[in-house]
Amino acid sequence: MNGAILTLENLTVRFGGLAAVDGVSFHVEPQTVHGLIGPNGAGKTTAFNLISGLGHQSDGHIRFDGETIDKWPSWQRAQRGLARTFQNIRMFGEMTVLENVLAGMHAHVGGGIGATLLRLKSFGAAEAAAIAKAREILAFVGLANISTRAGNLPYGDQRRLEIARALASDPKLMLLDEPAAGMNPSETSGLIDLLLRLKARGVTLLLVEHDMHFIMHLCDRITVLNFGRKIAEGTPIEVRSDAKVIEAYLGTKVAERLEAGARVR
Amino acid sequence: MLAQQLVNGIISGATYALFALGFTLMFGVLNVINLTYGVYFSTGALIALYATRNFAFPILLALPLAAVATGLIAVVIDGLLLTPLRRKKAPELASLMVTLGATLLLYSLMTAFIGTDIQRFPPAAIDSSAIEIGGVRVSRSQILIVGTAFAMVALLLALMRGTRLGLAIRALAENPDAARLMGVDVTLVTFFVSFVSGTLGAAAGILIGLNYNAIQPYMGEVMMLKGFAVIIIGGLGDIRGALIAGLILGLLEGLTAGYVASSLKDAVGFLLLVLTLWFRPVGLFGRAAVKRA
Amino acid sequence: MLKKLTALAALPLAASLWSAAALAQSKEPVTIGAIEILTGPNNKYGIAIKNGFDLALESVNKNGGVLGGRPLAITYEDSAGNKDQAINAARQLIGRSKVPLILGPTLSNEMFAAGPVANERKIPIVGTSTTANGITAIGPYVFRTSLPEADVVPVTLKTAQQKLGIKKVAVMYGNDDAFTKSAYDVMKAALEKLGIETLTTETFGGKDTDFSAQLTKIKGLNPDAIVVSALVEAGSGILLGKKALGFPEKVRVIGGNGLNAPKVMEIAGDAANGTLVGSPWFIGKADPASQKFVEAYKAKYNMDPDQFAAQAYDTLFIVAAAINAAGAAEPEKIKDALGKVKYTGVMGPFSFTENRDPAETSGVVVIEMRDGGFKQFN
Amino acid sequence: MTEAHSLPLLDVRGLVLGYGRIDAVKGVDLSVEAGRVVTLIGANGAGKTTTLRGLSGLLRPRAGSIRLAGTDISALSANRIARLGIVQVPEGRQVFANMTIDENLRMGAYLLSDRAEESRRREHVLTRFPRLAERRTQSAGLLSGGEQQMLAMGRAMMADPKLLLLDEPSMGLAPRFVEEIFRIIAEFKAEQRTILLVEQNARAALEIADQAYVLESGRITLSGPAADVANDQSVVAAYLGGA
Amino acid sequence: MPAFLDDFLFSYQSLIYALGINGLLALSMYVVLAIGQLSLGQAAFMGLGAYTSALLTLKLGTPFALVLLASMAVPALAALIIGVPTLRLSGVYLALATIGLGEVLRIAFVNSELTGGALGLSGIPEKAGYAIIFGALLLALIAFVLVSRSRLGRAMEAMREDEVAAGMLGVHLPRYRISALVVSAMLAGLAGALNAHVSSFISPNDYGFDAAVTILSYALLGGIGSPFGPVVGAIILTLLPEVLRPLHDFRLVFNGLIIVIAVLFMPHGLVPWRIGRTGARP
Repeated sequence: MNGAILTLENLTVRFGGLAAVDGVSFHVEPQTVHGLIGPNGAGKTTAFNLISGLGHQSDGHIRFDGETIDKWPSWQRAQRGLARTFQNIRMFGEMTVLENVLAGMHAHVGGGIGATLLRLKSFGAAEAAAIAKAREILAFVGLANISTRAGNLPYGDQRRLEIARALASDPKLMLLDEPAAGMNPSETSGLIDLLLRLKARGVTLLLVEHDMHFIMHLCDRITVLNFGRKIAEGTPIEVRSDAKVIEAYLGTKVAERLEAGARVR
Repeated sequence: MLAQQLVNGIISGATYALFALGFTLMFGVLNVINLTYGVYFSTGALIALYATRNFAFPILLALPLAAVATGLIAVVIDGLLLTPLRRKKAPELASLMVTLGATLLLYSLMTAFIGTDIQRFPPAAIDSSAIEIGGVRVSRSQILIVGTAFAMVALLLALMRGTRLGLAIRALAENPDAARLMGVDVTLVTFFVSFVSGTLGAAAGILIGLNYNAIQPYMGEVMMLKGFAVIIIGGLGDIRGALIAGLILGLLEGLTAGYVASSLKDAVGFLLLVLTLWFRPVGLFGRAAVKRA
Repeated sequence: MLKKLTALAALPLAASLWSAAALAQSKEPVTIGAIEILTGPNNKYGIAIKNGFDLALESVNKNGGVLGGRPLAITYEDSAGNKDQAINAARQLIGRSKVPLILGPTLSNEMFAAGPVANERKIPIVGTSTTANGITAIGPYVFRTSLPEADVVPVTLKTAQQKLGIKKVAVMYGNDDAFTKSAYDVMKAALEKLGIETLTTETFGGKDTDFSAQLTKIKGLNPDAIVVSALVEAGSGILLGKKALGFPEKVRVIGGNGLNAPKVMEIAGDAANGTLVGSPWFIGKADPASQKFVEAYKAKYNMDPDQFAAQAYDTLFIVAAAINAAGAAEPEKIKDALGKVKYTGVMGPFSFTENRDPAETSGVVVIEMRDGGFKQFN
Repeated sequence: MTEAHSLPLLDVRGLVLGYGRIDAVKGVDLSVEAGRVVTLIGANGAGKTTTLRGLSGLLRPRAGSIRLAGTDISALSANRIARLGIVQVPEGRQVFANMTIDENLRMGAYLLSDRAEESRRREHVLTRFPRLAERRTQSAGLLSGGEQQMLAMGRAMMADPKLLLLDEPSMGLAPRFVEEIFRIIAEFKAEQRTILLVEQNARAALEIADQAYVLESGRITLSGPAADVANDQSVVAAYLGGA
Repeated sequence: MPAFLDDFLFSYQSLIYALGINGLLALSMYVVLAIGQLSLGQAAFMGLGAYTSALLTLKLGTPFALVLLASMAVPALAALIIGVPTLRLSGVYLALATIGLGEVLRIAFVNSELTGGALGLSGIPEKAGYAIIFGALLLALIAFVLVSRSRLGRAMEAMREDEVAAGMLGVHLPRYRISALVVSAMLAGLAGALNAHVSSFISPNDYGFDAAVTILSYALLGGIGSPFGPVVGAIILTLLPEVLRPLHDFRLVFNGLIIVIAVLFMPHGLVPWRIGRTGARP
C-alpha cells in the first residue's frame, strides 16, 4: 500500500439518490497494468472521471503519487502526472497529428508568454526538443504521417494518437477507458503490443475494457465492480474463477427461481 | 403616491414578464438563447398596427391575427437557422451567434424599409380611459396587460401540466430521444414551441405598443435588455420565475425612480442581473422549471 | 466601338454648343459641400434640410448665381447620422472635391466630429440645425445659423412665466442624448435666471416608453408646469403618460426644440394639447416672406416645410451673400465675409455674433399645440 | 393473434448502423415471431444497444431492411415507428426525471387518444407495480434505480406495444431488483407479448427467452433456440475471454 | 509629400485609420473565439478605453504613452470583474453578462458629469496617427502569430476543440479563459483610445450593441483559423460600404447576414488557412 501510485479510499459518489460509485477502495502499484472491469453501469467510467478530476466524489479520498488530490481540478492532476484517454475518442480534430502530441506535452514544455513573444533561445530549444520527443513518441506508437489532420486519421490510428497524446505528458499513471472499443482483431493485438511496451517503459496503466481477452492478457491485477461496489480483486486467474464475478457477468439464476415462484402462484 | 408607484411598478413589471415568457419558454424547451425573440415583439406590434391602420381591422381581430402571423415567422426562423444546427449537434454558442446575426439582419432590414419613426395605432383602436380608485389611476390597457400576463402564466402552466401536448413539450425539454420513443414528433413539437413563443412575443409587443402607443422596429431590442435580466433572475426556462422576476424588476425600477433617482432606474435591472450571476446563477427559483412545471 | 458612335453622334451638336461651352468656361460653377443625413433612420431631418437648400439654390441661380453670374452648386455627402461617416464626408469634400465651404452636418454630434476636421483645414463649415452648446467653440471656422437652444428656451420660459404666472416647475430630460442633455443645461440656467423654482429633476432614456414612475412623483409635488427636454419619441410618451395619470389640464408641458415637431401631436393626440415650445420659425408665421417660402416649398415637394427646411433655406442665401461679398470662392475670404453678412429671410433678420452664432432672437416664436396643430402663443 | 404465422412480426436483414466514421453494427439478420421472447446477448460494445436504436428509429440505418409484419420501416422516424407499435425501453431507463410518475405513465400513452382506455391501462400498470402506485405524484427522479426501471417498463406498457424492445433492463440494478425485473418479463411472456430483450445478464436472459442471438463486434455469431445457445461453451468465452 | 498624395491621405484618412482600428477590434474578438468562448463586450471595452484615454488627455494632460497603457489597464480590470463569476458558468452566461456590461457602462457614462454625460467628450487632440495605429496592429498580429506557434497557441486551440480533453492535458482552463478575456479587453481598449485620438469626439452611444455585433462579424467573416482571418474580415467589412455605395444603407443587414452565413455554411470564414502550432521546424 505504501508504494502505491494511486489509492482510492472508500470512494463514493451519488447522483440524486443513487450511488454510482459506492465505497470503492483499491490501489494501483507502480509499473503495473491494473484492470477495472464490471458489467455495464457498474460505475467504471464514473470512477475514472473521479480519479481524473472531471467530477468530484461525495465521500472518500483519492491519493495520487503521495498527495491527497480530492479537490484538485483536472489540469492540476494532469500536471502532477496523471493522463487519460476517453471511451469515445476526444481528438483535437483540426490539429495535425504532431500538434496533438505537442498539446499533450503542455505541462512539460517550457515557455511562458515572455519567452514566447521574444522568441528567446530557450523557447526555440524547448520547442525543438518537444518536437523531437513527439516524433519519438509517434514512432513508438507507430504513427508516421505526422502532418495529417488528426480528424482525417482512420479510427484505429485515432486511438493510437490519443494514447500518444496522453503519453506525451510523461505520465506516472495513465487511465485508458476502453482503448480497444471498436477495433478489429489485428488493431487490438497491435494495441496490446503497444500497451505492453508502454508498461516496459515504466508507465503505470489503469484500464477499463470490455474485451476480456484483452484484459486477461494484459493485466497484472484486476478490480471488479458491480452496482458501484467492488466485488472482487486479484490476478486475472483469481478473478476469472471468482463465482461472484461469473455471476455478475452471466447473471444469477433468477429466472429459474422465478418460474418456480410463478408456478406456485 | 406609494400606492400609485406600486401600481406603476406592477404594470411595468407585468410588461416585462409578458415579454419574457416566450423567451424563457424557448430556452427551457429548445435549449437555445434565441436572440431573434425581440424581433417577434416588434413584428407583432407592426403587423397589428398595419392591420388596424391600413385595413381597418378592429384591434380584437388584429391582435390574434398578428400574433399568429408572428408565430409562423418564428417557426420559419427556427426552421432556417436553428434546425440545421440542432441536426449538426452544434455547440450552444453557435445558436447564440446565428440568432445574434439574424437579429441584426432583421432589425436593420425592418428599419431600412420602415424607418425608425414612431408609429401609433389609430386613436379608435383603444379605449385609453382610466379608472381611478382611491387616487390610484389605471387605464384599461394597463389592466389588460397585467391580466394577460397573469393569464398567460396560468395558461402556460396549465398547458404544461394538464395537457398531453404540454407533457410532450416537457418530455422534449428533458430528453428528446426518450420523447421520440413515446411517439412524440419532435420536429412538430419544436415548431409548436417556436410558434407559441413567437405568438407570446408578438402579443406582448401589441399590448405594450397599445399601452404606450409607440411602435417602431427597435422596440424589441430595448425590451430584450430587460428580457435578459428577467430570464436570468427568474432562472433560464422558468415560467413562474419569469413572472415573479418581471414583477420584482418592475417594482424595483418604479421605486428607484420614485424615491431614489430616476437616473438609476435602468441600472437596477443590471445590478440585479450581476448579483444573480455572482451569487445564484441558476436564478432565484432554482433550475429550469419548464421541465418540472 | 460604342465610344466612337457616341463621338460621331455628338459632332453636329458640338458645333452648336461651342459658344455655350466657352461661356461655361468662364462661368464655372461655385461648388460648395453639404453633409446631411440622407439615408438611415434619421433621414427625415437631412431630407428636409436638403429640400430647403435645393429650393433656395434654384432661386439663387435663377437670379444670376454668385460672383457675377457663376452658378452655385452643392455636392452632397451622406452621413447617415453616423459621426464617423460625417468625418469621412468632411475629409472627402475638402481633400477630393476641394469645396471652399461646407454646409451641415445635421446633428450636433456629427458637428463635434466633423467640425474639427474642417477647422483644421481652415474651411468654413456652417451648421443649419446644430443647436447644442459649444458647437462654435470648436474653432474660428465653425458657424451656425440655427438658433442655439440657449437663445430659444429662455424666450419660451419667460413667455410662459409672464402669460401663465408659472412659479414652480418639475423638469424632465433625456440624459442619454447629447441634444436633450444640452437643452436641459440651458433650461436649468434659464429657470434659475427667471427665478422659477425647480421642484424636482427627473431623467429618462431616449428609448424609454414608460414614464409613470417619474410622472407619479411629479404629480405628488404639484408643479405649475413640467419643463421637458426630449425628442419626439420620448416627448410624446411623456405627454401620453401625463394624461394617463390624470394631471390637471392647467399643468402644461413646456418643451425644448426637440418637441417642436408635428409628429408629437400625431403620436400623442389630444394629450399634446397645451404644450408650449419655442421655435425659430413656424409654418403659420404671418410674415409675407415666410408665406411665400411655404407656398414655394409645398409646390415643389408637395409637403409642408418644417423649421429645418426654413433654416436651411435662409442659410443658403446667407452663404451666397457671403461668397459674393468675399469676391472669390476662397475659404479664408468667405469665412471673413460670413462674419459680416446681414440678411433678412423667412426667419427674420439675421447676422452672426463675434462667436459665429446667430445674433438675433427676435424671430423666435412661442407656439402651442392645440387639436393637432400649432398656434402662436405669444 | 391474427398475424400470419408464416411471416415473422419483425424481420431484419443486413442491418448496418454506425456513428461517425465507424460502423458499430455490420450486417445483422434477425427475426422475432409474434408472441415470442427473443434475446440478443453479447459483450459490451458488441452493438446490442446500437441495434435497438436502429430498430426504434433513433438511428437511421446505413443499409439493410427492417420489416414489421412485412412492411419496411427502416426509413421511418422514431415517432412513426412508435405509432406502429414498436416501443423501446431504453438503456439506462431514461424516465422523465422532472415529471411525476403519473405524468411519465401518461407520456407512455402519448399516442392514445382514448382517455378512458388510458386510465384503464394506468390502473393496470399501477396494480402491477404497487411501488409506483404509492408514489404516483412524486417526481420520477426521486425513485431508486430499480423503481425507475419499473416505471420505464410501466411507461412502455401504457402504449400496449406490438413489439417491446427492452434494452439492458437489469443494468446497474441491485440483485433484488434484477429478480423483480425478470419476474415482470416472465409475466409479459405469460401474456404472450412479443419481446426483443437485450441483456448482459446472459444466463437470466437465455433462461427466459425462446430464441437467442449472440452478437459479437457488430455481427451475429450464433443463433438458435435459447436453450441450445445457453449450452454453448463459446458463449461463456464471449463474456469472460476464456480459451 | 506631393499634393495629390496629401489630398488623398487627407480625404481617406479616417477610412484608413478605421482599417487599422477595426483590425485591432477584430483581433480582440479573435482571442476570445480562439479558445471557444463568446464575448459581446468588445464595444464596451472599447468605450472604456476611449473614455479612459480621453479623460487622461483632456483633464490631466498625461503623456500619450501612459494614456495608451491606462486605456488597456482599465478595460482589463473590467474584464476581470465580469469574467471571474461568469467563466465558471457555461459560455452562454459570459455572452449575456458582456451584453449587460455594455449597458451598465452606457448608463454610467451617461450619468457621470466627469464623462460629459450624453454630450460625451469633444476636442480630443489628434495624437494617434498612421504609425501608431498600424504599428499597434502589426505588433498585435506578430504577437498572435508568435503565440499561435507555441504551447500557448496549442493549448488555446485544444480548448476550442475540446475543453475537457485540454484540461486533462494539464491546460489551466480558468487561467486561459480569463487571460483571453483580459487580452481581448486590452486590445479593444487600445483600439478605443486610438479611435478617440483620431476622431476628436466620443459619446456613450458609440459603443452599443450594434458595434459589438459588427466586431463579431469581422471575426466570423475572416475566419479564426489564424489571426489574419479576422483582420482580413475587418478590412473587407470596412471597405465594402465605401466601395459599394448602395451597401451603405444596408451595412448592418450585411453584417448580420455574414454572421448567419458564417455560422451555418462557412465555418472557416474567407481565410480558411489554419496557422501551424509549432514553434520550431517540425
